[in-house]
Amino acid sequence: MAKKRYPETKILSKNFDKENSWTFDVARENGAYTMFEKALKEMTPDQVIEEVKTSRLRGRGGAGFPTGVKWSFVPKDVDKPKYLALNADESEPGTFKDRWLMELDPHMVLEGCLICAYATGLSTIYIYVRGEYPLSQERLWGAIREAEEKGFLGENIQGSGFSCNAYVHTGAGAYICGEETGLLESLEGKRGHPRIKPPFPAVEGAFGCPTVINNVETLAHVPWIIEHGGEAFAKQGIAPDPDNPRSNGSTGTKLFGVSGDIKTPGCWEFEFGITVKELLYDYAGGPLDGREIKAVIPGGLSMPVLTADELDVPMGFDDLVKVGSGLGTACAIVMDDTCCMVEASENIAHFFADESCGQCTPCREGCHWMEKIFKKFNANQGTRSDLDLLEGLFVNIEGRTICALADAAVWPLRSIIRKFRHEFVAKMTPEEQAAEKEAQAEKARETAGVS
Amino acid sequence: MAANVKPVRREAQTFKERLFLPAIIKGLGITFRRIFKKKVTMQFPEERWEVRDEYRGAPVLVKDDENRPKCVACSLCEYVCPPKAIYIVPDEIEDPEHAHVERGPAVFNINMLRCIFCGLCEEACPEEAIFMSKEYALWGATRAELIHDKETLYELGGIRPDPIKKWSNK
Amino acid sequence: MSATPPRAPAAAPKDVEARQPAPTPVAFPPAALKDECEAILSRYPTRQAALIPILLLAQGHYDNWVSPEVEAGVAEYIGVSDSHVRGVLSFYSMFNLKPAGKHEVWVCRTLTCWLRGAAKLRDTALEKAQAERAGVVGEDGKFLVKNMECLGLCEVAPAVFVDGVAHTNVTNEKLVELMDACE
Amino acid sequence: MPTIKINGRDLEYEPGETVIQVAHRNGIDVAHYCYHPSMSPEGNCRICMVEVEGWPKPVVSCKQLCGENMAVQTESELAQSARAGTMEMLLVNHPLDCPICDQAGECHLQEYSYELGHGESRSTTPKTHLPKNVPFGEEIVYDAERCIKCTLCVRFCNEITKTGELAMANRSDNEQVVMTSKGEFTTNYSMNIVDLCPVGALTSRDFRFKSRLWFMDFTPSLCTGCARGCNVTIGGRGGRFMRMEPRENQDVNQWWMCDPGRLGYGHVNSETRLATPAVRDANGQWQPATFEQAIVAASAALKDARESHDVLLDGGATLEELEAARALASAMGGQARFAAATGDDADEFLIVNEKGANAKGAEMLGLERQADAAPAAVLVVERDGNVPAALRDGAGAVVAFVTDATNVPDSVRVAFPYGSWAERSGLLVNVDGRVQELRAARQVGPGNLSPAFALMEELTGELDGNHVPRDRGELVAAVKNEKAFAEVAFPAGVAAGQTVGAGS
Repeated sequence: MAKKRYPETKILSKNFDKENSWTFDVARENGAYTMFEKALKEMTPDQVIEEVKTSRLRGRGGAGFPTGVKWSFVPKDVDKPKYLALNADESEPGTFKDRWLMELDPHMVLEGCLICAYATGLSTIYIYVRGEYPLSQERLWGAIREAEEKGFLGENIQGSGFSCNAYVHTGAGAYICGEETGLLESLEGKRGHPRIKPPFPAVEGAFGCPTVINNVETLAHVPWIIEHGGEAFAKQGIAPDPDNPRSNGSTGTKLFGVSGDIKTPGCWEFEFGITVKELLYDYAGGPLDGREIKAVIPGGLSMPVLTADELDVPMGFDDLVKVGSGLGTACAIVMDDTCCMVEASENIAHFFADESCGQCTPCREGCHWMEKIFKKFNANQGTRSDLDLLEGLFVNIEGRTICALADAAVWPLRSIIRKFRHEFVAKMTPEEQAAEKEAQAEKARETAGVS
Repeated sequence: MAANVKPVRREAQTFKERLFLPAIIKGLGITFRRIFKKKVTMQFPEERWEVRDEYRGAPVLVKDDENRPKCVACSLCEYVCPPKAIYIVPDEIEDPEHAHVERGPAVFNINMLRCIFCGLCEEACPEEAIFMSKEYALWGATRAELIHDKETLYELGGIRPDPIKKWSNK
Repeated sequence: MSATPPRAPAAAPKDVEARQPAPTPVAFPPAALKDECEAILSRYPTRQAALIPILLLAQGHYDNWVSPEVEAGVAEYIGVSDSHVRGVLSFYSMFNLKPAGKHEVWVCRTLTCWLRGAAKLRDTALEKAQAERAGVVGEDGKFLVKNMECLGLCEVAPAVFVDGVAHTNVTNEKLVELMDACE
Repeated sequence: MPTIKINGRDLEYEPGETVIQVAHRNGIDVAHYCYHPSMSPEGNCRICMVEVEGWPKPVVSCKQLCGENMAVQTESELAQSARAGTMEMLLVNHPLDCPICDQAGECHLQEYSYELGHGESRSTTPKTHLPKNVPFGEEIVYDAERCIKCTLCVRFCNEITKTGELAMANRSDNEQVVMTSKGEFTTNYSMNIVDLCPVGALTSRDFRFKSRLWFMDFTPSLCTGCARGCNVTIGGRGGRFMRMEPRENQDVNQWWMCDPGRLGYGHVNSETRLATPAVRDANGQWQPATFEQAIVAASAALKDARESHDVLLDGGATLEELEAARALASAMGGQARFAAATGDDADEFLIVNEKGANAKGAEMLGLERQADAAPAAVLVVERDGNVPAALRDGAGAVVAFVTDATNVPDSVRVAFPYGSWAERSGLLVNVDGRVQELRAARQVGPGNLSPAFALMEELTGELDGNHVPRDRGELVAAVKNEKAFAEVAFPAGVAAGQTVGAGS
């Protein structure tokens, strides 16, 4: 069967392979800030928001909330200042797409921010970049200075009366600051403890003022939407399910990344709809020589794993949910047959235990407890009751906390245990292995007897 | 009341009974038979009675196999003691490196004149620190001597190894 | 009156354990950082918001760690309690609360890098640094090896930062070279 | 008013109220650790989760605002399993050291664990270890292993005292509370965090290891450290004052009390407490006497008194005592006066400069405040601080009501044992003119003390044949008839005929 390559698109990534793409001159040559000028001169803020709503652009940070709707929540007539907190704390493991954007096309990011600032009537942009991205910080600062010089930032931009300042705020190493309210707390100079919502940040965010929080990639889409219109954007990718009125579809393009046990890891831009398999085999080069793909986490570390048989699914918000996983950040981590899933579980659990902010009881205590149990398995001391216990813990942790970190810890681990139970059994004590074998046989007999 | 009084008529003794001799001989018979059987009396205090495991003698305090007092002065025995024979003053342990917990008894008295050997203290103890020993011969020349203080209780109790190391991994 | 005999007075409260004397705050900001600190402060509506960027600056200025003296100095400067500053410092993994050695090596340990052999890298780094475990400065005080969660360099895993500079597709040999190059 | 349905009951709420507030106000118990009505809700302990019908996840009731058409279930299967799940998590790393923990007996972790916990732990892995016995200032000890990170103490220092000494540090299950490097609280209210702590993580150095709670007897009473009249609960055992904790009263002290007040009980446990009346014999030596003998001796001594016919009381004397003292003074032909110290440590929170706990009451009764030494025949003094020594010694008193057997002025012929504030019952008027009841704590003090007002009434009767000694109820009635008290509300329950006395 001749393979049909899913075509690459170049919207966000159009400047990636240009020399010095991060400088103002190169970016301007390729149209940077023209759409901001267009919005500023030809459109009202409401028209911008309407256009973004029409595009059905969904947040690219993982949760997939419709961006236009988020902007429309920002109150119009308040005395307080309003802020944009650009979430560039890309700490989701396996995810590096925002880094590419910030390093290779910071002006596009900044333009998106400015359009958002204009649309929501805010005047201060904080770009919260994680401390581990020194180059991104440097290039964003560079872009801000250049934009200021050329009059695209600062007071009375382009004579329109609209003023806006942008600053890079440096994080200092905490996964939880990628959670929007954790990010706000961190921005205010506190520990990154997520807040309970409501109040939502759009109403009461940073410093008690209305705050828009968007992912880097989300806002990078906005200039294109202004240029070509929301309709054009909505035509790309996967249209909403006509049978489901609440479905938003997965419109537009997206940067997809692949890392892990794969031949050519990297980042490509496609319209939504490429299957995981196409992504892994046609673009990422397939498994390393002599190995086979065993499991894939489709988006970051926080989503349930897909086994090798489940890869024929389109990368889209709703499509992946249908097969029991999720799009997340759309940066897949691939594990091949040399990877022990029990050890991988310990690694994953350690990540979440380490990064739990310590605020809510179930996450603070539970994540570490899970890690300890996986450690026990890796010391070949596991028991069947430990697996039952883990299932019990998942129930007690998931959905019982302020933010979604605990859920993110549960989802991959639960799916690994369910899909790779035999690997856990192989790491049990000999007595437990025998008991498991007996139980399986008993189950088989029962099933046979029933049928 | 007269209605409740029941006169008992005493039977007259028979001739054999009046002689008494047959009864004496019968009694001596038992005595002689016993001479050839094993003796049941003991030469106390040189000889001592072996009590059964479940015997409840004097309550004592024990130390663990590293010679550390086990009592943490939680005072549950004091609370549960029916005759209020136990008196404890808790305190912080001076040498936290050696001690396995931060709290222990400064004073631990059991008044053996009050103790009723019920064993509730042993049952209540969450630390396995107080036990009913097999010590049943308690004496003293004064009342004060029969109030066992901490030193006496540890001396009587000695070391009792315990497989459960509760405080090293609590 | 209860049956319990009146108690002897409880022992007088024990003296509070010999405590470290309160650190003397450094005069913050030092001349070299003054302009930058003020620039940072000017960006935010509250002084507290500048805490993390200023702490990062301070850490870079004072031998790559935040001593209690620096902590107290920054706290005074920002106008928050030093316990709040300690809370913040200990929350973020990039801060060092103990002397950090001359060079700092971050080894990513999260899934992608781990799949590509980060565990071995860490062992190599620790051996080279003569440190018993990650997060502890080696015997000669030269290296601090830290196990970091995802550094965001997954497509070029495994990744290592040496003194804040990213190195990608690192092999054992390359790591040894990198560490040898540190003076 | 809008209503919300909780457990099937329609309950009214003010907009902006949270579910837990409405539930608690209506007597529906919702377990909670990190919630305190005085502070901003944090929602981190996750034990107060309830089910809202139709919502997929349980929500924390301390942060969930009430809404019209919301139906909340606090005891549904989901709510119970959420609570039980949280309970298990709280105990994973919590040391089971209840035998050595001062909180045992009033520990919310114990209570809910008994209600929701498993009999046996499912955890087979080792616990995380954290620092223990960390001093927080001079008076508080912190144990990070017992801590459940509810952050109540941190929020107290940030929101109530606004001194910010405490903060959370580290993250994940290494999270713990740290103190400012100065190591001292700058607030006089630091020990409230010991009461706030729902577990035994923060313990008071003063009370540490002193007694298990179940041996103690608790009495609701008042603090007399200053004229604020903070409502407290006194815990006593075997004749000793063990500890004092604030009791909620929104009109006086809310939930709090100051550290000096809490620790100012030293004289109650003094080794030299006077336990029986004493009369000086011909050689000037003290001889114990019965109350009857002492009253006869005192009346004889008072009849002989030349220097003065006044009664001098300290500012902590109750209204009953003041009323009895007035009668006694008038029987002698003198007047009753009082003396009370004033400090300069008032703050904007609870502590006031007026140290006489009933100075206001004495003034309302028309007693003169005495600042300079002037002779008095009868002295009623609880602690030295209230009546300056110079004033007291210069009084040339012949009869004294004192708590301590030492330091009785030389001129005194008859000494009556006087209960400390913890052993006396009576009414006090606080600085705001509020009448509150002082109640004698059970199991505190030498016991067998006759109330001072009763003794003074006896003495008056002895001096003035026409005076019929009044009981407490009659004394209170007499106070109520005073003009100054016409508009004042008295606490309910102090009925005529009541003769609650001192001691236990």
